[in-house]
Amino acid sequence: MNPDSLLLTPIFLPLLAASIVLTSKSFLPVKARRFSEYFGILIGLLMPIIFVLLLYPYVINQGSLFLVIGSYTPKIGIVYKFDSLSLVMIVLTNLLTLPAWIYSRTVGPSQSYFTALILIQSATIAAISMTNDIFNLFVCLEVMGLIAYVLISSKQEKNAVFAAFNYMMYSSSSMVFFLLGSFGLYRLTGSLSYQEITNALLNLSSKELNIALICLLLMIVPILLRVAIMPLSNWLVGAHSKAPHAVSALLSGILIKIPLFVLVRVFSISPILKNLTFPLAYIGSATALIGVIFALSQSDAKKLLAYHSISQIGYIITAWAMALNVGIDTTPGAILLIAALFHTFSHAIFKGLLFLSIGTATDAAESRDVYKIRGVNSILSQKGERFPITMICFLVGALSIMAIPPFNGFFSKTLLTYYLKPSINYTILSIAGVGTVASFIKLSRIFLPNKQIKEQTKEFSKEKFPFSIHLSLIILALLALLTGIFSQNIFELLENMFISTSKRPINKTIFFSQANIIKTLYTVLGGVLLFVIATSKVGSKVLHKLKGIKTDFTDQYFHFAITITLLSYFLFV
Amino acid sequence: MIIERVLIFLIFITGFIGLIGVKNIIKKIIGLSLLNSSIVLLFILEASRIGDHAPILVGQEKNIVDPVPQALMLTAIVIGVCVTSLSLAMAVRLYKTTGSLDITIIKERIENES
Amino acid sequence: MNILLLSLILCLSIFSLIAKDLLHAVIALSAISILSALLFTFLKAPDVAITEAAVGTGVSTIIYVWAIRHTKRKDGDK
Amino acid sequence: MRKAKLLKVFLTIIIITLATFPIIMSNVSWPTFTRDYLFVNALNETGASNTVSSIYLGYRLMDTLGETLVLFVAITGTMSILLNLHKHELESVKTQSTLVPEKRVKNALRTNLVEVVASKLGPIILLFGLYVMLFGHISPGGGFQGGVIFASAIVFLVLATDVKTKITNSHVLERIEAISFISLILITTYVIFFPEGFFSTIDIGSSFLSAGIIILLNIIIGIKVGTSIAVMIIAMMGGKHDN
Repeated sequence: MNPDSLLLTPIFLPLLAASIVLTSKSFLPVKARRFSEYFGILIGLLMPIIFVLLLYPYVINQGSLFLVIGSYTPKIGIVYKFDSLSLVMIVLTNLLTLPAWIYSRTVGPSQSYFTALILIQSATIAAISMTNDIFNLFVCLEVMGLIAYVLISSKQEKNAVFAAFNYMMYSSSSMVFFLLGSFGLYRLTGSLSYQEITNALLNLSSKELNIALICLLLMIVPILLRVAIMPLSNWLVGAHSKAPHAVSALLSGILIKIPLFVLVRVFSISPILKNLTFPLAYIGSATALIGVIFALSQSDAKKLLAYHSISQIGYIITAWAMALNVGIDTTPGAILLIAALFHTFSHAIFKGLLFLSIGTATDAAESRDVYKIRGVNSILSQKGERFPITMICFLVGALSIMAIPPFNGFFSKTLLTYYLKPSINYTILSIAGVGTVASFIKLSRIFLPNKQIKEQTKEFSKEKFPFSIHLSLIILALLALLTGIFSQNIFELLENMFISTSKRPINKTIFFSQANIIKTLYTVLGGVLLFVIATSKVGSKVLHKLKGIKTDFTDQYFHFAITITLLSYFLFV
Repeated sequence: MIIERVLIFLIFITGFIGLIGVKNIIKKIIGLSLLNSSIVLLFILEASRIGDHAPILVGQEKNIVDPVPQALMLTAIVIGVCVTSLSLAMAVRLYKTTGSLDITIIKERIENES
Repeated sequence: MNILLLSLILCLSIFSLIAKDLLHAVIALSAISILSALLFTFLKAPDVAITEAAVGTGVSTIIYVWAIRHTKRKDGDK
Repeated sequence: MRKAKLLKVFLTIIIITLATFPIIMSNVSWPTFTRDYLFVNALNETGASNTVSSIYLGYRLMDTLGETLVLFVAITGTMSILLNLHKHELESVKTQSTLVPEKRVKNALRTNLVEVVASKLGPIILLFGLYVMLFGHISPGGGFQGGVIFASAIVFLVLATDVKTKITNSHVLERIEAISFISLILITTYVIFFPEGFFSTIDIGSSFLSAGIIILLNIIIGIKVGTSIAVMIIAMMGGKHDN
């Protein structure tokens, strides 16, 4: 079979599925529409995984596959490049969109346009993970962004609409700078594909090269905005906490990390961009720490989770930046990149799990205040839940994010911090781990039994608890457990894909070493201690002050400008 | 040549000031449109410097202008309009539920209720 | 000629941001689109000119006017 | 507080100026390689004498597909907001501005002039839209532009009360849009997997069909864009629409 034609299936199958869903929406009766949506998900989300996995041997043997769309000359046509990174991204997206979609069936948004939009999103992510052309990247980023804005505001609640509006203005105005950057690069090099630009940059004079670097910077900062690195992350809290639960899981799980791995390609354009990676690693660790501190101060359950997304993305950025700093062709760099990818994968699973279970709990309790909700289990059993699946799934997610074995979070965090060990980043990330434990102890209190409610309701209600919620939660919890247990195998699989046989490290990573177990114990103890401090009088005063910090629309642009200044300082000086 | 670039730069900055300095959300959207159209103007203006003829191959005039930026800008214009329409719909929705177009007042009213 | 059109566009864009009446601002914006379309024809870009005229002056003005009808015209403090 | 804010705005603008000024003012000569390549090869490789069309629908077809998706997503979002526009609406901001025929009588600003002009001009603009759509490969224009003109013609026909045709019914328009979307995806897939095209093998000898697949793409994109924009504007004018 010709691999080139397989390469485009993850783009065109979801699009075809989306168009089938839409056509059936305007032609068929309601029941048939439902059927067509299941069919669309089957061929749009699951079939591409199979086709992409068929490409696995080619990736192992050849490294990467190139395709010029329409077989034109690569100087003018759009070049697509499929490598192991694209493979991982596509499988990750399609696999993890599924539970969120299942969850949305009963809780909403359940209209057929929602199905069509997430199918288009999957196609866009496939395109974005393969494209090697800056303008195509621009278009794909805009499609991804617009889908995110529409999904966030899909329930038309005013705070969700406001969050979506804020995100939209911020992100689409930064994309204008991306366009300006691509203008500068086209004018200097006469080409839009990464390969041609890299070649052309070698022949520029130093003054022209400086302009080209500014252009690249103006392209990198908008992508970093989508990743929500710390000074640029104001939009995330509103957008991810106000969106419908299924959408929050999608956004936090997948959408904020895809641009980061796209940046791996952008950074390969010029070797000088390597200057940026070291400061970015520090910014990443700072993001992890500050995100956790803010998370600890929140009282809104979903806002707390949104701050945790920022914090976890900080972990990933640190590993990613150090990988680029060492060079992804070398063995330590590749292992760091694998660690970042593995943590992305496990974060997508457990954050999806947390958002969905907390969403179920807060919906049932009709409040989002961590201090007020108590006894979620009895409330849920009133709604017809016989067995506390929601609580168990929440605990799986919480233990996973706290990095406690045998769940996947432990393995990915251990792997990630293991290779950072001598640097100061390791210390900062360990402190952030302590904060994570503390804030999740705070969040878990909503499941504590409440005596008042328990006495009121002895009689079981006849209501049936929606099956799709349980199904999606169980899928994610099983994934969290299985990827934890088989982490060694997954790690080896990724090693096969990213490191050539000759360079593979001989000694294997040991997860259950004495030091790791002791570190986990210390982290948990520290977390409990921190929680006690945070609930004391002084602690709660400080946290209350932190919660009071507000940023408005204009401040975001100030942060944008500061980031540009900071990064250009590190780039040129 | 320099004057044209300065003028486009001034349009760009005007749009940016409109985006961050004005409180009315519809004016913010107007600022975003201005930003977008300044980039479109810049692209087309610079690309037209290398030729005297439109990029339609009817005669044998060799010095046509560069067609690639024009094709790119078609896409950029359409994306700009899509963003405008969606954000205007959101602005109307915000006005209907909060009764104001001022971004700080909207934020206050939303935060007070929740 | 280019300079004249560009300075007109600049004036109109400043006007559209300081106008107290939002409808005036939108009309200025649509005039900017028309002038840009004119400029594009001078710059040998007829395709972009047609798009700008159809999209910028047509569709986006309709949406702006719709939005203003559903909100309010005056950009005052309230 | 206010001063600090002004200072922030000022600093932001200064930094943005410093970052963008060198790019806008750079005096490097524009690269000519692509221009020269396209001048020689574009007509042979894609069959369209309008080079912009040959890039838009040939060399960079993926961008165009992405653009169509952007338009689709934006219109979906706008429509979903439009349908729930009056949900939880504040009492103080209610407006009654619709252009539905039943309510037009009450609207004082509306004159007969609009109806007369719109009903006469509508068909002519429709024809012009079709022209721009069909001749996109040899003259300025193309599917998207033609589609937008097409949409404005439909809006004119909606505005004119006495013209009631199927083309102004948003249900019919939605069905056309869905069919054109699915055929757009199928044709793009075909073009990308079989870049030779299927019109290019037939030698008709006229300049009209010389571009083969580009004409087909222009028509489909035109219909898709035209119908979706028309549906959105009809909904904005207050026409009935259910999901």
